[in-house]
Amino acid sequence: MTLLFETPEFLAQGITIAITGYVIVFAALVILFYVFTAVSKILLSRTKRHLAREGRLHQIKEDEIEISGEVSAAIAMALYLHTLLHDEESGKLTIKKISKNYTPWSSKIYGMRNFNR
Amino acid sequence: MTLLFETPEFLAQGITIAITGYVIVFAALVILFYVFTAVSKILLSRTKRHLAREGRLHQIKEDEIEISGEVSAAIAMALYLHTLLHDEESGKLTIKKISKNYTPWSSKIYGMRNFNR
Amino acid sequence: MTLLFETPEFLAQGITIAITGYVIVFAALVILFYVFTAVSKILLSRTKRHLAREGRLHQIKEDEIEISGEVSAAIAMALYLHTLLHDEESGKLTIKKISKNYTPWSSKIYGMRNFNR
Amino acid sequence: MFGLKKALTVFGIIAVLALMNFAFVQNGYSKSPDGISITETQSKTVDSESPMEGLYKFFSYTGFRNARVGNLIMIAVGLFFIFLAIKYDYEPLLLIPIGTGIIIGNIPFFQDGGINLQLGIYQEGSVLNYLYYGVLKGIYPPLIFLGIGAMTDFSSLISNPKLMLLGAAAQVGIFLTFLGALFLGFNMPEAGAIGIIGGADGPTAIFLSSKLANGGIINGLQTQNLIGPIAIAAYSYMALVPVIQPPIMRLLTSNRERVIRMKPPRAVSKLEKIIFPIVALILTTFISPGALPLLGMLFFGNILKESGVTKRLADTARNSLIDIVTILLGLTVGASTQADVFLTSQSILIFVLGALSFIVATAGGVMFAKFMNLFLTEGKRINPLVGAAGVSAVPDSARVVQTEGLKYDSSNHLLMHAMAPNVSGVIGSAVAAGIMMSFLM
Amino acid sequence: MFGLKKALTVFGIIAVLALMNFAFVQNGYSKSPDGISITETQSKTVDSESPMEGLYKFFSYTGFRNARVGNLIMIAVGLFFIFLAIKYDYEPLLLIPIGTGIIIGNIPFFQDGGINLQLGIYQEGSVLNYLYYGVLKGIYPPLIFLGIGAMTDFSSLISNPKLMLLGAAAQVGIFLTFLGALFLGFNMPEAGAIGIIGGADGPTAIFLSSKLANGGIINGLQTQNLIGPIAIAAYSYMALVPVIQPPIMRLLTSNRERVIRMKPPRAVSKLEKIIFPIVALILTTFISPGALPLLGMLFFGNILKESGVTKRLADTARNSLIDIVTILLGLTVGASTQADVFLTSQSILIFVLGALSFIVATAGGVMFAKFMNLFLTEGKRINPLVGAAGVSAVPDSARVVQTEGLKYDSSNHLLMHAMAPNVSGVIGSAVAAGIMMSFLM
Amino acid sequence: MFGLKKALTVFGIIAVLALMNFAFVQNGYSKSPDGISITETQSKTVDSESPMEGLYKFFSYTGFRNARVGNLIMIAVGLFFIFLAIKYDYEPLLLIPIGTGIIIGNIPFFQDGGINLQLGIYQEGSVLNYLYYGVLKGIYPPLIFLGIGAMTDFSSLISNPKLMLLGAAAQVGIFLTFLGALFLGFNMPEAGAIGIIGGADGPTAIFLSSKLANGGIINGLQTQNLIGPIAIAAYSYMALVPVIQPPIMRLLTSNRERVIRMKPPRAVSKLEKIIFPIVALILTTFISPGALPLLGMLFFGNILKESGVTKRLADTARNSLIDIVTILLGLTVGASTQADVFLTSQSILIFVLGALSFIVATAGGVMFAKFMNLFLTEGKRINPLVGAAGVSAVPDSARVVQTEGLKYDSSNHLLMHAMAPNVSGVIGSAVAAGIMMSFLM
Ligand code: NA
Ligand code: NA
Ligand code: NA
Repeated sequence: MTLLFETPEFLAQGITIAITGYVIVFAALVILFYVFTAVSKILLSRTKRHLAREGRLHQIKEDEIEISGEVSAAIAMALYLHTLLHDEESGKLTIKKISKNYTPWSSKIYGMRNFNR
Repeated sequence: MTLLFETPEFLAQGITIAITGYVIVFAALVILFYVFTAVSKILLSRTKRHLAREGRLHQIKEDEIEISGEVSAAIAMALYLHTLLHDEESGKLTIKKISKNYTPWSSKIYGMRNFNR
Repeated sequence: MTLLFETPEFLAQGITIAITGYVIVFAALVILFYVFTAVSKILLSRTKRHLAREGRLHQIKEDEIEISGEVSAAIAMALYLHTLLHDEESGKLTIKKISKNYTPWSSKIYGMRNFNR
Repeated sequence: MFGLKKALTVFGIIAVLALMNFAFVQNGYSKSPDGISITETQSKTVDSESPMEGLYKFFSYTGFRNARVGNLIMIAVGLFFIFLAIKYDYEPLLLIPIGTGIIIGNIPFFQDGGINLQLGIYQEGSVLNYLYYGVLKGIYPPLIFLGIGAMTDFSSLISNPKLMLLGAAAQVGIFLTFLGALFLGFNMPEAGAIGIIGGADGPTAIFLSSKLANGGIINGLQTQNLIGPIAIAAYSYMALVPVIQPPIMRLLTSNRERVIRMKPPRAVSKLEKIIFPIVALILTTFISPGALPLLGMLFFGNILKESGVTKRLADTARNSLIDIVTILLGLTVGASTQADVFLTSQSILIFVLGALSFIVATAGGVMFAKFMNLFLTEGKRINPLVGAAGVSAVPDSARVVQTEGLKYDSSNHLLMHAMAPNVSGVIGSAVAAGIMMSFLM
Repeated sequence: MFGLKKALTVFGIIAVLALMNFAFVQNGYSKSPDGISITETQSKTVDSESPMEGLYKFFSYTGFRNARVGNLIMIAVGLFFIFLAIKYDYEPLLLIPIGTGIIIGNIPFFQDGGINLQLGIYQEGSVLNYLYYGVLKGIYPPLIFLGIGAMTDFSSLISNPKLMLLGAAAQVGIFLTFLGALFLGFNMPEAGAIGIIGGADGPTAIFLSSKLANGGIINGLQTQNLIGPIAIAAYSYMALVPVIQPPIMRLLTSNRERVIRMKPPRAVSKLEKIIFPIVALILTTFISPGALPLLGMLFFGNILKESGVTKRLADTARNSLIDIVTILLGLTVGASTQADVFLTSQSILIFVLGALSFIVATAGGVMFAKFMNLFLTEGKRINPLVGAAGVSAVPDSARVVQTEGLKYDSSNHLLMHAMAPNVSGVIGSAVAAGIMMSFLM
Repeated sequence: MFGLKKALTVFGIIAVLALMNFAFVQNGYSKSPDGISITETQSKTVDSESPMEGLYKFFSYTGFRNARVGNLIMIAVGLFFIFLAIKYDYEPLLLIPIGTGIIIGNIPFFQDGGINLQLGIYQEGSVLNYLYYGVLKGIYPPLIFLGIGAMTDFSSLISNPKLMLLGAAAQVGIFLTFLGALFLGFNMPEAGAIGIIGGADGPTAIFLSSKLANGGIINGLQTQNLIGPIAIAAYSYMALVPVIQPPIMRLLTSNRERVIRMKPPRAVSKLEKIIFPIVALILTTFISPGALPLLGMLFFGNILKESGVTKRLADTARNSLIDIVTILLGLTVGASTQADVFLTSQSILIFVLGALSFIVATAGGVMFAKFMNLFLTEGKRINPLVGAAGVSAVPDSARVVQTEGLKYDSSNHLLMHAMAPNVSGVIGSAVAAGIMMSFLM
């Protein structure tokens, strides 16, 4: 194969591998994309059929299902900002744990100065 | 040994092993049964002697000691039924833990959608 | 080397190792002592300079910094005595954890008698 | 945005790809010439190779190309295990790792021409192979027993030690299955390992089979590696205890027997609970030293729990430690069912024997309870349903007893009583495993 | 009590000691004669040895005597890693263990004359050497992926699967770097391992380099052990993602593109979340069986999390287990940078290639998002900034996207959308690693 | 239901069984002919064997048949350890696992005729043998040091660094014991390993003995495996610190000295606490590279703790990780005391030397404090009781100091001051271990 001018043999082989590889990575995720989109469709239609059989389909509009997504996004954002602010909190729990005390030399109280961390 | 008509040799040997084995398993648990019954007796009589020495034996009748068992059984049952009903509760604790956040790629906030599990 | 009367060769060698070794252990901790004292000095002077630049040096006297140590010691002592008294508390938490239930034979409720420990 | 039709098309394509493979490629001729040509392609430097050839070469490495029917069957089995665990809550802590392990172990990969890509559990250098050592060398089961010991409460057994005998009686399943396996043509060590399925105890089954049926030469006899089938059979039937046991229990008991009420167990002192694991450790292992790795660890764990001064160690043993080992054990036991190794007539025999052993064990426990009743006075009689718990399968069989008991008398709680034979069944089968090792190794 | 002057004196003395060593001892003559004399001293019984001689002998064992300039440089690097982690919070869970590992791995010790004091990571019998096995044999990375799986939420990806393609696009970094490495003279397997730096995924990089560039003979070619440089490069650039990515993102996008708003993701059902890891496991590993050790574990962990019946296993996998492995992995990867092995021109090349690969990967993701927009209708367009998250580096690159997005529209939260390419980037690079293994092993 | 008489009868029977064994079986003739006949029975197919013969054969495998007096003695020792731990709360986290390990390691099993049932800790293929590798290869101790580092607070030491010297002074116990061991006929490496008992530090003792007295050839000298005796001696005396130290402390101090009050330690900044482990790691291992495995891990753990950004790693290191290792270490160290290996005159010598070393170390610490006081002004004097904490045995010896101090002045809390020599004693003995390795390996 002579993609580039005078490519050395090993580089030619490398280019083949690179192109093939990239195509396959795409293939893998494209197939996963199609399959999972299909799975979701099937699950959704099954749910709808189920609701329909129970005569409750009119109660839930497609929109509502999607709206719940928006709400969840909002909550996620709130959580995100919250954790950004309070990232250090976990440390407090740690202190208590340490007071559970252990040393391989002895198993009794240890680290009694942990409080001033 | 010819327990069965014309048993092949290896099966005869197998039967010996099986019988011996079963007897030994029984022996092990029978001995454990006797020994532990004895241990319990000794501990109980020691406790009684101890109480007697302190002159409090009359206060506790044998029945009472056994009754406490009944109570404990009742509590156990309650607990049992309770856990059957509320088996999923532990999940809630998990969510909090996850928010302790970690990824090997990065150590900051992650999994901020855990709330809609 | 003949430190002791007629010491056998291996013992003489041993004595050398022992003396050298002890000296080095001391050396290690002495160096650590000097270095860390120096590090502390540097950090402290940096802090002071920092405070001075912000014009707040007069607010904090050297004494106060040291007093905080005394306070911390007092708290430590309190904690120490407290843990001595309440060492068993951790056990209570354990019980709850166990009710999270698991056996390799089965994953459901188990150990429902844990309450009477 | 995306039609259902399209989705089905995609599935169709994948199905066609898979079928093509089976139709054209796998018929005899493919294996060797194809395999060799790939190897040659690699070892010599190819002077011109187009991306299309590269794609083809890659295709020969994919699962689509290397799948055998067996792999697909096993993957279906794995999916079924996961389904059972999620849908019916059957032993999820084991069936989920094992089920996923079965899938992982049966993803097809290229291994023609002796090429080792270090993927399969039986390929040297693969991660699964390293993790599998814990199974193969019998290291995981004792660690699991350590954790079990740290979470087991022996009170019910201490308060009524005579119920221990039921745990002994049910071990008849082990020895009859052993004879059955011998009869069906397995050799001595293999038969011993298969017998232990009747112990209804996963770690014990894995431990004994890793010693007696690991593919090595045991006591002069060449054995097959039966760890996979034995473990899968043991765990499958343990998961199915709620299905297997009730009919047998009903068959062997009368209505009057099923409503026998038993005296509530007495309270047990802290000291008794400390002494029990120590005494039990020494006694049982003196009698059956072969049980040392299992019972030594079980009672060690229980000492950590009951001593009252090593709470943090007991805590770790029954949480992180046992979880880590359970994950690795389940995964590798599952993955060890690689189709070409697992799908044999032997495995089917083992499954048949396993089913029988569970039935025999249950019957053994129930019948022995009835036998004991012959010698016991009115108030002290044992409800024979409790005998079924002697198979171990902790705590599922005890719960089966409770459920069955409630069917005939809705206020007769048998659970507490069933716990005693339940845990002693564990001890019993570990002792039996020790005996098998003494005789057969 | 102690003057600053005194302190400086002490530092001075230490500095002089160190300098003396470099000046007098390390110039050519020292290595062999000195080394031999020590060995002789030890093996024959010395009949008179004064403490002063003992002290001198001891000095020859100290770090002061055995330090090379390289060790000091690497220790400085280790300190810098720790500094970055504490001061800027860059990937502290990795940079702290790696940084400390670098220091530990570069403490100089005596190893002349073939004497093995079992201290260095490359010395047989040392603790570090034992712990390093988990890296060398590729055991740690899959265990880390298990934990990651147990903490990853694939909802964002399930709710908008087309964003997955961005995770595929960004893997162009891997393949271009692979070509670059070939071009610079690395052989095939080495180049494959170096390429994976572009995957922006530490465990994957370590795993692949342990298979392809571990110092052994791979597919007939003698490779160098490049695990250390590759891992350090991968983690360094991952830590620097907030520095590397923004300029490229700005360069390749217009102001109008950067403010594109995307529809919030729909809610995802529990069932979808259970099915996803199972389907993804089977599909991706059928396509690229080489990814089995990584993706098998990743999705196994996710099944543990989403099945809802194995909470305690998922909990342990994402806490104790992953922490223990992270500690050991970080420490040993750090220590593997022992100066004499690490400070080579190769390492510098690897670092240069690594930087390029991150840039290419980011560009690949962004450009592909723009490409996809050509086919998408108004409301469904993708904000091309989101493409940058396809490199993985979870979740830092997703956060970079969020931060950049907010700069141009302070109410446009892109984080949720960026998570999808982010996790699919992980899948993509694991698939790529599997492909490399298929082609190059 | 069951008489006390009956119980005693049962015990009687067991006792008789055991005695019979000792009386009839163990006298010379039994070992070989009996052993061989069993082997023969197994290897050839027996054509008729009655269950009674089977029972007899089984009996020959039981502990009753194979017990030696030594096993019973050691089991009694194990029980005593457990008793001490539960009753007096002496080091329960170590004495419970070690005590149970001693019992497990001394359950007698059949091993005549070269038959390996894979039960004993010294038998290849047994679980205990696999777990023992962590001791034998010196892997467990550094992991324990990692956990210790993650739970140790060096504040007291930072705030008053001169107290560090007391931790150095107490190491005199190590070197004098080393000389004593040499004098008693142990060879160089063995004597070094025995000396370390004086360090009052279990993991260090196990680590050094695994390097210097592991049964291999060290520096041209054949050593014995003394890991068991050394570890047991070290832990026994550490448990007995509250008994051993007070008399010596009283003997060497005057009433006036015992009531010296010390200035409360100053508060320590976060930055100092971060810098300390880094500086200490580099300095101490430059001076004694042999201490790298221990001190590297200790300070690594401390960096995880103090950096403030790796809380979850520090948490795991000081909880699950150290617990798991403690369980395995204790169990296997205990089990390594198998009677035939352990009950030798050597072990007794080691115990005698160990006792002396603790006494010498305590005296060394106290005397050095008095020596330092000669150079210190009134307000800065050290209470010499604090010197006793230099032996390490963290934190028991610090608590002994506190308790003793309170006896003479009920408001003089010495605990905070004693922590400094206490932890520096750990550093000191690790440095000493490193020196021993440099000189003797
Ligand atoms: Na059983
Ligand atoms: Na990636
Ligand atoms: Na010490």
